[in-house]
Amino acid sequence: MNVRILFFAGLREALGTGSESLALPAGIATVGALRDHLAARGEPWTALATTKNLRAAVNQQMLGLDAAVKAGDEVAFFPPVTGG
Amino acid sequence: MNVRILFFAGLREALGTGSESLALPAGIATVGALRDHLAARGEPWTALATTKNLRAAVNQQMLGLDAAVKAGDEVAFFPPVTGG
Amino acid sequence: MSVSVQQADFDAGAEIAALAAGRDEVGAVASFVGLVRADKSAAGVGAGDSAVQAMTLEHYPGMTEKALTAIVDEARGRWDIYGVRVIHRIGRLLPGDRIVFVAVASAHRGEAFAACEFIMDYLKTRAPFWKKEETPAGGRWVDAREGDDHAAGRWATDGD
Amino acid sequence: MSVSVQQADFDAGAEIAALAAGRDEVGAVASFVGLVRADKSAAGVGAGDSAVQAMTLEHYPGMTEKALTAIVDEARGRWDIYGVRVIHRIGRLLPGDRIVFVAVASAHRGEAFAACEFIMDYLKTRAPFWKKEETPAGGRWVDAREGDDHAAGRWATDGD
Repeated sequence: MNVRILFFAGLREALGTGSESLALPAGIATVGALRDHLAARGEPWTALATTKNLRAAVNQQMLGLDAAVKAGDEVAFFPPVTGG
Repeated sequence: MNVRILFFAGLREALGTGSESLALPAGIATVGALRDHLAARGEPWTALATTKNLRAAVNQQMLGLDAAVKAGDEVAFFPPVTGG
Repeated sequence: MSVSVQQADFDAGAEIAALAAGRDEVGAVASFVGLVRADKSAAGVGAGDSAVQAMTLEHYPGMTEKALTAIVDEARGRWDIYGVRVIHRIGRLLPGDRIVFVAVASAHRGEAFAACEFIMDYLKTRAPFWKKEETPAGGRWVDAREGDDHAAGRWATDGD
Repeated sequence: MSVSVQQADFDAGAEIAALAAGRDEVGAVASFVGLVRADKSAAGVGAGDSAVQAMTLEHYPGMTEKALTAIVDEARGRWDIYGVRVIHRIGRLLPGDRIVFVAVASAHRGEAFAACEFIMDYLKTRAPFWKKEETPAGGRWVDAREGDDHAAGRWATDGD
């Protein structure tokens, strides 16, 4: 089972994609580790490391970078929200 | 020139009148002294002394019982307000 | 006209829209509607026959508008707000009827909320309105709530 | 339905009335309307060409409704409130357009105001919406305001 990854707003534009599906690599067990794994792909993925105050959600709940990730999860990365 | 005196709400009902015009008696120079002067008339005017947290306005501005009163003023007595 | 004392009902949506209309620096409108409650007498009587059947609002004509305008002016001095609307109804009202409306327009929500709540708190303690309730047990004047003095006191500053 | 995410505009007056309709224990409805400002870019650029010509609101479908519902539930746990309505628009909006509506019905104004402001503060920091502005200088994503984190932080309790 893959991890579904979503990107929003300025991050989505910087990456040129809104979503991808990924077989969770061995050893990746947290949101932060997943972020680092993606950013290590080089440009434009480094935006995941440079976005100020990057936020993340796991299964549609906002959580910190230390939150656990497992196969089958939906993980989203985005800049701080600006609604309202 | 007389002082115009107004009464509102429960106090108006207790006194049986909403207003009167009065030649300011000699020696009456404050709202509190005017209140005492009226209350000294006996029933039902004692309501002016017994109304809890009696409020007063001079020339349509809420002021304390120590506020000055002079001929020509409009003085109002009423219970605490309950609008809104 | 930012302050009205009237028997007629009001349209909160139209009033809110009017505060922002044509003013594109307005980013926030905070507002409040007060209504006649029927479930329990505001006079604080806990007994059975305390349901409010109707309410009559008395006021001090002439002073009322001045007091409301003074409260609005004080809010304008304290916060950077662009528009204020205050409507207070008088006369006989029924449960569920609207009594009072306060709305404040500003660039940001913090100032709009603070000024709106400030105006309501001051209105409750400084504007000359009095409520008389009709209940199955008869008519009675509503007692002022101590909490209202406390709420207004929150806003006191050294300069007051 | 207490939470809506929609492209369509809303009628604040009708929403306020609906919260109180047929519930005569409601004595207070506090509400908030947020609008698109044009006078200066929310992105914080002070230069001349910063007037906002339009704004597009992106969101995270599925999570958005959950996040708003969680915020409303938290408000219901903190205050004794009878009804809540939250509407957030998405898509392209013009200066002066309404963006967001929050209204809270309660017996008394203190709880209605507090819960309404709480919901707005949490919405600003926890609901997945993002604004992109169109200006004469081009499109740009709005930066989050530090003040919004501060506003939401005010409500933190030991139990959080």
